[in-house]
Amino acid sequence: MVEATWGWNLHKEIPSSKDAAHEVIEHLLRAASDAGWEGRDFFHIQMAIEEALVNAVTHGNKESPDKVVELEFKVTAETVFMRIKDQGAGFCPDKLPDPRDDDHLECTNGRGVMLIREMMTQVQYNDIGNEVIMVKQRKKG
Amino acid sequence: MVEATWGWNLHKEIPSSKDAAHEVIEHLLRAASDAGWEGRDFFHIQMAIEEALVNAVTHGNKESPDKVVELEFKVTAETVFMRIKDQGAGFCPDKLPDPRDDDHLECTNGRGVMLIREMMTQVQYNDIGNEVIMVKQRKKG
Amino acid sequence: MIDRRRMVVARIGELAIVRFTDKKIVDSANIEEMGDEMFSLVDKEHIKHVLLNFHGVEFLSSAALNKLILMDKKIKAVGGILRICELTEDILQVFIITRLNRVFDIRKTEAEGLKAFGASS
Amino acid sequence: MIDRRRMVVARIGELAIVRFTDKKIVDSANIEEMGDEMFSLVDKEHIKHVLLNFHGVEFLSSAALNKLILMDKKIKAVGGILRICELTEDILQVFIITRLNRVFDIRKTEAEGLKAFGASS
Ligand SMILES: Nc1ncnc2c1ncn2[C@@H]1O[C@H](COP(=O)(O)OP(=O)(O)O)[C@@H](O)[C@H]1O
Ligand SMILES: Nc1ncnc2c1ncn2[C@@H]1O[C@H](COP(=O)(O)OP(=O)(O)O)[C@@H](O)[C@H]1O
Repeated sequence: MVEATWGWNLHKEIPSSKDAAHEVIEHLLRAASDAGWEGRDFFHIQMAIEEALVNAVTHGNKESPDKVVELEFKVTAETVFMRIKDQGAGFCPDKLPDPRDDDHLECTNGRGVMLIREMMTQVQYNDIGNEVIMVKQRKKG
Repeated sequence: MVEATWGWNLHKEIPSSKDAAHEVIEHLLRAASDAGWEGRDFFHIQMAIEEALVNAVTHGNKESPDKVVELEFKVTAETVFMRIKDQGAGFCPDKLPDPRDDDHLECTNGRGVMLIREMMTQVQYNDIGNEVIMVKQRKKG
Repeated sequence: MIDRRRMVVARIGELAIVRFTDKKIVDSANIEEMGDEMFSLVDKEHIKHVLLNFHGVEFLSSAALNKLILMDKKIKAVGGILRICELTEDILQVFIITRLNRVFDIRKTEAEGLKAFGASS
Repeated sequence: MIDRRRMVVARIGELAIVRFTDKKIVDSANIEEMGDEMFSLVDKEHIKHVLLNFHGVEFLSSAALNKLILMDKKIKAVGGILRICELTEDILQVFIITRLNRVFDIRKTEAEGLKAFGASS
């Protein structure tokens, strides 16, 4: 059974606050660390979850007390799977300006989604843009 | 004296909430209406102040209770001047993707700044992007 | 009966005709309610087609446009059609400036909107 | 004495050396405080040049990068220079991925940073 290979799972809803986000991020990171993730890969997981969850809470749910963020995490020694869904209006992740363009270098926003894409093995937004699935696969060798 | 031509002035700070924003918008619109603004020009003023002030409160100050938005309005029969400054990190208004591009048409964000630009006679952001000056000049004739 | 505060809904089978209660639809607490009430037509009440009648709405901001786009996506996802009618001249101009008149099927009157659905009131 | 919670500052005339107290600089309440404390060096304490020493900082998110860019603009506006030192390998990689290594003058050690300012500790 494929399911049996997933070591640590979490599926829950959290309120739309940065504090709640950072609390659950700590749980995830502890689980990842327990599963043997470290070094740059660990750093990348931390960056991706930080950026995606803060986006869900702020841009998506606009920190509304009436909205929740749905989370699904699965952690093994080989793979970290993170699904984050907010109740906001979404956005167009493919249409963002590239923050690495010379003209954008000094912009004070717009790097989160790019960093997620650079640091994860696989990133998939849904049609509307209010859900993202991020997967980090351990490098072979 | 040039100053004497300004009929209604307001210079104040408001808290970073949408409610406070909409309250002051009502004041401005009443003053504009009293000064004889109506029809499409009035609609355009309403759109510009709504978009700019909501941006200042949400994107700029992120609705922080510790931050304020500084407002300066000057209304005469000929001109409406609006200056809005938030205490956020700013952004790059010239680098936004054009929401009118075919690929962006169904995006659920990113139309506010474009609408302001289309509807005002003059729009000027400061270097950092946390202050905007918008002017509407009555059409001649 | 469903308790709605931001809109009044008339149902004809799978078609809903929606009228808004606010004169201004802007980015305030109300707009979330407006969005939620609109989306629940599709998500919970199994409505497939919607005619939004903006009679009496004098102003809307980009936040309202975003809700309409999301509604359009929801309706398309269930194979339905969203139509819009009774826009003021000023609001119609907003749809033209944003080119959203290419996304939405905009009709002048409710009767014309209904006719496009093959229904009548 | 100025009460600072997110950083420790050593002053050498118009130059300030800043060390951060948090191991992680992320988009939380602390980051606003961090930004405000950093900006007040320029806005209120008439510091012109700043060396940010990231010793002990293990993680920072894009929200922190945004604060650094704003700080850089503030310092440039008063004719000063911002330099950065003691980044971990992982954080340095973030500067490289974002190409912000082209915006900031990044030095390996505090001594090298100070030397670039023509100062020594
Ligand atoms: N979950 C989300 N819901 C709605 N909009 C989002 C979401 N995530 C990102 N965005 C949009 O994408 C833009 C870019 O996001 P990002 O790259 O993280 O940079 P930043 O958050 O600094 O603006 C945001 O400004 C926002 O408009
Ligand atoms: N005052 C501001 N401070 C910081 N960022 C802003 C401000 N105003 C606008 N922005 C940025 O510009 C983007 C585009 O704004 P806008 O065109 O109004 O569309 P929307 O608000 O729907 O995203 C916003 O997503 C935000 O990242």
